[in-house]
Amino acid sequence: MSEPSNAPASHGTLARSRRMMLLDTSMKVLYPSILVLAMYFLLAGHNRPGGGFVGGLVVGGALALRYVSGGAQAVRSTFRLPPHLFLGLGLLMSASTAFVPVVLGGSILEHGDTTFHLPIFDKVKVTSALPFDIGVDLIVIGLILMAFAAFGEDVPDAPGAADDGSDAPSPALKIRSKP
Amino acid sequence: MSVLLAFAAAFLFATGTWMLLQRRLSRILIGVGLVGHGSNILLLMSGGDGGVSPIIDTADPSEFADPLPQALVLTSIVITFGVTAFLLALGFRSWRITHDDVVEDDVEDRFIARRHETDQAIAEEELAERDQAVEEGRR
Amino acid sequence: MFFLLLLHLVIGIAIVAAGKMLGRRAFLVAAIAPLVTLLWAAAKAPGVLDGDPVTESFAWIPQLGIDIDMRLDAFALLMVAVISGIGLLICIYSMGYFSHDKPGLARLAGVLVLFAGAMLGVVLSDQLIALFIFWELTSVTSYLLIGNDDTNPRARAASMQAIFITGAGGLVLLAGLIIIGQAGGTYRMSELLADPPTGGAVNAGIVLVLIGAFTKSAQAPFSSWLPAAMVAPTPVSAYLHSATMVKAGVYLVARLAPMFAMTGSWRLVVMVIGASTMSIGGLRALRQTDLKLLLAYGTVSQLGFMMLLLGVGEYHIAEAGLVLILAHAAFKAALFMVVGIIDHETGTRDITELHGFGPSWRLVQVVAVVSAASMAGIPPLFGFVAKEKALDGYLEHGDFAGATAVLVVIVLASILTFAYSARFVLGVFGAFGDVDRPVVSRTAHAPGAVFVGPSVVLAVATIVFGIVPGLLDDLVEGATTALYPASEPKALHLFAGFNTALLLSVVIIVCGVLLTVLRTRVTGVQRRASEVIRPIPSGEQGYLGVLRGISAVANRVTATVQNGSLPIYIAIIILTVTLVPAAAFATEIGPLPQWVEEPAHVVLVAVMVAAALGASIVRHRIAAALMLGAVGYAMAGLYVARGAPDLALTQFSIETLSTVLFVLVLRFLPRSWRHRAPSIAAPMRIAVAAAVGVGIFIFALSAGNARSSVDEPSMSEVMVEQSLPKGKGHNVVNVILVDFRGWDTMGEITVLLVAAIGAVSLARPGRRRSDDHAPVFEEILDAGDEPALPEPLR
Amino acid sequence: MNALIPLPIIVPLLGASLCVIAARARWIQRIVSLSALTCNMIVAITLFVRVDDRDMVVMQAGGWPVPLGITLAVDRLSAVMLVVSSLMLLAVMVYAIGQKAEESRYAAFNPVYLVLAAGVSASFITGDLFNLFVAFEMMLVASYVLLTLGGRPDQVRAGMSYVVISLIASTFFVTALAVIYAATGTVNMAQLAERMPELPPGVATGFSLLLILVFGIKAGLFPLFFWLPDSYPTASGAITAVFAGLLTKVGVYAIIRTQTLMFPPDARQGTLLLVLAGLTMIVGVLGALAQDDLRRMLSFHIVSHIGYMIFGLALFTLAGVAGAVFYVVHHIIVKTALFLVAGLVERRSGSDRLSRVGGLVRSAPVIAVLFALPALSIAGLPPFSGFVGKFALVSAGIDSQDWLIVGVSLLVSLLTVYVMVRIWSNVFWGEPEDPAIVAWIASEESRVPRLMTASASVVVALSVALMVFAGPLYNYAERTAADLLAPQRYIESVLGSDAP
Repeated sequence: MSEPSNAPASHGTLARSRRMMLLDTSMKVLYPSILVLAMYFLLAGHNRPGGGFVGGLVVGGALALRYVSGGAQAVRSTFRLPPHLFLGLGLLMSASTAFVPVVLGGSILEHGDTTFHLPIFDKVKVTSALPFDIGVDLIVIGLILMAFAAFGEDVPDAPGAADDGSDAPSPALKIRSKP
Repeated sequence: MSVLLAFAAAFLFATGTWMLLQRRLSRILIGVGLVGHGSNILLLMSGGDGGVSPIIDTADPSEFADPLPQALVLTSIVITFGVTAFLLALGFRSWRITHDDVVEDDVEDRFIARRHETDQAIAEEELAERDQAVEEGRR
Repeated sequence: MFFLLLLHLVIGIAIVAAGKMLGRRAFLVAAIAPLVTLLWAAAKAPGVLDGDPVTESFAWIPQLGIDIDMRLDAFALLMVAVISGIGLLICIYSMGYFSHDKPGLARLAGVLVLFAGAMLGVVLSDQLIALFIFWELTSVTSYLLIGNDDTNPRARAASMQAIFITGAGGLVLLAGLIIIGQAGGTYRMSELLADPPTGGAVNAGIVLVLIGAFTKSAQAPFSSWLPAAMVAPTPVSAYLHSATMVKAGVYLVARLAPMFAMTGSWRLVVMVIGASTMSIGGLRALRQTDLKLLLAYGTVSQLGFMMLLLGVGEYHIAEAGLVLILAHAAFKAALFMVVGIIDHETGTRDITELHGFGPSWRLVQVVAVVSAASMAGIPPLFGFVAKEKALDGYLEHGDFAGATAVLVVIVLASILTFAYSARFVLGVFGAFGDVDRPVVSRTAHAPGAVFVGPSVVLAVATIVFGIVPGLLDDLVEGATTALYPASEPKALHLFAGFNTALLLSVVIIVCGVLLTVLRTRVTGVQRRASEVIRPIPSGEQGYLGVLRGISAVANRVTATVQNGSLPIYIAIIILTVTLVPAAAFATEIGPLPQWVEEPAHVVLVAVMVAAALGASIVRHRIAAALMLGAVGYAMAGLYVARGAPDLALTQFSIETLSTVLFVLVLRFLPRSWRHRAPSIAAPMRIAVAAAVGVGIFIFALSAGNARSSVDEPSMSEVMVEQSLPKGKGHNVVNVILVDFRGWDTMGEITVLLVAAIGAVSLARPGRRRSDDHAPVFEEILDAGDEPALPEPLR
Repeated sequence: MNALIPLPIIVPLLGASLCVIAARARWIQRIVSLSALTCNMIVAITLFVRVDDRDMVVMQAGGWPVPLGITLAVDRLSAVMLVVSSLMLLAVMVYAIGQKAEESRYAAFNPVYLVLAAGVSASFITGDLFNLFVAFEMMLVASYVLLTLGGRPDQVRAGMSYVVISLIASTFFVTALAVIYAATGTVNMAQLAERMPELPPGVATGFSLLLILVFGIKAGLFPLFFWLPDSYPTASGAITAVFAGLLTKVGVYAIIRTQTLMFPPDARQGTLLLVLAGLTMIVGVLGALAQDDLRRMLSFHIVSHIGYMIFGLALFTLAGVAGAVFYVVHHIIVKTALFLVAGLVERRSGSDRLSRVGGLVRSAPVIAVLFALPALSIAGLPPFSGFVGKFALVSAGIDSQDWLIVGVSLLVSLLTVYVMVRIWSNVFWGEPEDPAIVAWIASEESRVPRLMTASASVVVALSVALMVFAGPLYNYAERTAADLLAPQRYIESVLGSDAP
């Protein structure tokens, strides 16, 4: 995992940066274990409490931790994919799962399952709910990544009149100044 | 279903309403959150009395809490979360524009209200002209 | 008949579309439509006059009873002759009137043709709703024609007035027609005539129909739009506002009178309104100095006259009305044409500015004299024939209540008619002209043949039909029989012997001459009288008052209701949505359920209540957000206590994440709330909040108690049963989410996706591409080439 | 054939996901959106033909029989709504591309627009009350984003009101679902229809009122509509058009569907609906009269006409409901056309303030014609479809002897004519005095892109086609009303004929 390059802490006092280092180290342990937990929730959801939403939200919690330790940049660089792809692929996955049975002549979102015989796990039952749930999971992760992208950055520009002008959509659109 | 929970829902609705009637988006947002919690309690209560977790083979199905409202509440929570995130973005944008999060009155509506107060209707000009014509016609 | 309507539509649209290309020739193209109609009517005339009407039908919306049934009977034929005959002349006349190509000329010509088509539709429809459709189309086209000179604010105002008044009348008419149609079981006039409906609703319906007809035919007190419409170009005034459209109301009354004259208050209403219109119009005409306005008020008066003849439901009298329609079309159109010629050549039509026309104007003056004399009822002209017939009708057949009074009014108003006709003639000859004023009449060059020709044709017709009225016997008798199948119409005569009617005519003429000779004194009396009646609002002022009232009410209501304040909107909405249903629920509230399900709930609810109270009281944003978080965690606890671990997990994670997001955003905002005047005072807010709380409490209790009255099991019972066998999962909630009700989840994740995209594009729009991991939605991809609109100046 | 039912939802969603993935490639987004919306249109028309020809079609999502799964059902009402909405969505999409505004600038437009399309279709298709909530949310969240795309100050302000009030409406929808499930143990509409009569009358009435008011917020009923005219006009032409045309009508649809299907005749709120309808009509049209801004006028005007639709429904007679259905269809098309043309007006004349613009009949005759046709129609002038709708409603009202509402609707009709005449007289007649406007109109920049004019013309042509085909359409509306007033067939189709 990358070091917190532009985290606010790096400019802080020694004690504070040590504290951050501590957090950083603990993150190294915590972070993967949270991801494993998320994986568990995702896969076990059909039989135990959990599921795509919970899985995704737990990943979101992990991201929140990373945000605290490394700032927005750390959240951004967590995954290789840009966040909108999570959203797009997630919806594509869920929607396709829903759509494929229609193409095969069934009903939308029709349930299907198969049982694999794998060497170690012996029998693994996979239902159509799984890809659907993975899609859900991806979207939740995408949402959280996007949310951090939207609000997570440190104060962008000094508040001031220039702020609005600099990223106002364009001069092209009429600003309807009312009486 | 119990009086206590009904009261809790009603109370959340009441405090939420109080917050919704404020001018600040941040307070309104909190109001939305409270009212949302209130409606979720109602939804949860709609399945009757609580019970054990509805997970097959862990208990007798007759002791299960009604699972459907749970699923519905979950859906509603998640949707509210998404919309809240969007509203936050709106508040953020508002701050970038005005450095505040006051929900202002609609300017055009206020304009019409003022015009009403000063009694200057749009058609007044046209009417004045026609008035003159009438007077001439009466001569 | 449909081909005629279609022809008008096509020609009209083509002329408008051709725009400037045609120039003045647009009117030549326009003339094709009435010419074809005339030829067609001439071809059909023999059969129709033999009592064999031509019909065509088109089922448009049969379920609603809206069929476009067309029927050419003799009355329709008479109207078609007027519409197309005058229309043709007007087209030719317009070639002279619009001597220069003006912008908007094509619009005018095109819409004129469209109007002619609509007017044909009115008189050819045998079905009330079809008639109404064309009726409204004449209003719309009239609006466009009056406002054709759209840069003139007076034209715009006049067109608005016309469509407002006739539009209002149209809607009243529609209601009346529907009532009559429903009572009669059909909208076909030929069927209604055979079996007219009766009853209380019908009595109301016919009054509504009459009001509609009165607005269209400029009856008092709805006549104000007609003089105002004189701002339109003279060909339009001559065509629409004297010869055709204003007769639509009279036409409708004439059609319905045979069915309803004896029903309810029809006859009384018609007589009162017709008589007052006839006299008021005459009086006001006598005061005008503007020749066109004089004619306009004259038209109002004549329309009242026609109402009195055609509306009382007595065929002898109606026969006179039919003659009057023809006579009026001939002399009034000619007079308007004369005014247009004068206006066009001299630049004025004010009688105080006109005098001293040169000898080249003789022809015009002859037309004016002939036509005005016809209007005044001087033999041997067409107008005299009509008036004799009318007087005779009332004398011989006015055996219903009020007929004598009406006859008196007719005589008196006819004296006025004579007087204003004379005033017109004197005006044209320059009798009122102020000799000291600079005038152009002397130097005005004489109008060309095309310009004068149409009015000459009309004047000739006035003379011919005056001397030999028998030429029209077939048409008028046929039309009378078409209206009153059982009638035995009498032939027309210029001289019907020395009878009372003739005596009355002599009286009218003598009195009229007297009035004219003593005109300065009459003017004085009138001025004093007008001082007396000044406080009584005129129709014009009534219209303005209505308009002003609408504007004031609109502003007041909108300012009150739509006050722009979000808190007030929310308060109203939330109160309505809570209290209205709560009132219904409260009737079935039932007994209170158990107080507490589980002791743990008490603690959780206590935390919830405390945190909610805290969130609504603290003045620190982040603290408030954390309090909200606390409510959320208490909710998660409640979910655990009620056996909902999935929910608890979700609630817990979401609450954490939302609190983080809240804090992330709120950190930019000022720490606490500064005071700002609230839209709603605190006590009101508390009251609203409390009311909502009570409402929700009632919802919960009564809904919970109602469960016992439904026998069927909850839908979730099957879900629990089928979770493992069909959904292949132990966790019922998850099976519901991804399998049984996966479709909900599908929608739900879509909501998340959109919210995520929206949040990013809203929070930081306009940033340039920074790195690959930045969400692309915050960029403006393509600067776009939408041009900048000018900044509003207000 | 049943397999077609979910397509109007799932196809736009697949399209939306592709549009998100291809966020940077505008041309891919456009191809995807246009093909998804075209596909929707084809599917909708096919369903329409089939449903009218034979019988309503039902699909249980996931193949789960009723109490387990979610019912998707297309009957005549759904089918016609699907057809009209898919036509409008496609036309407006083309217009948006032509406009070169939001669509060109923001990657979010295409996917969000597709989700809006999916949400609208889902609302019409679903036979499950909770799923209706989800469908509403899809549509609403998409509308939030579209409304605020660009983040201009006025959009943010309007967006806040709009989002907050919609959220409140959604919360009350959830509350309604909660109490309905608590009392009946189901959220399937067909099952609800069976169970409602068993409830104590006060409770059933309460549910009926609650649903009317919750949907009334979205539909824009008095006194719940205030947010509408404040928010709609702030978006750009294309977006306002689709909002004005479709979103409120989804609320109206929901009211019609739930009131006719779920509630027994004695729980129906005819009188209350009539009162609301009358007030909505009057206050809406008065609001329109008080405005000086073209799109605000038209927005208030939407409210006024929602009243007409509710008026028809409130009679609960064949003629009344048929009139309401006809009016809904008419209003979607004609109102969309008007807003699209209003966009053209604004582009061409540089402003949409009545007091500033003028003379367009000379500078832009084509726009004038494009405006005149739907304006005549909305004003209820014959022979346009607005007249047919008004006629149907007024005769239904007279038939039911509800004189007051007939009078109100005629009065409002007159005021509508007045509103349209005022617009015409100020925008198309006269001359602009403002030099900035004059200069703008003379400038090359004010040329309206062809694609905008073309798509607006298509919608205007559709509104004229409504007049030509008013007979068959009204027939269809009458059949629809017959279905709606005899909900037993719907219930049987969903639950199977063995249902009690």
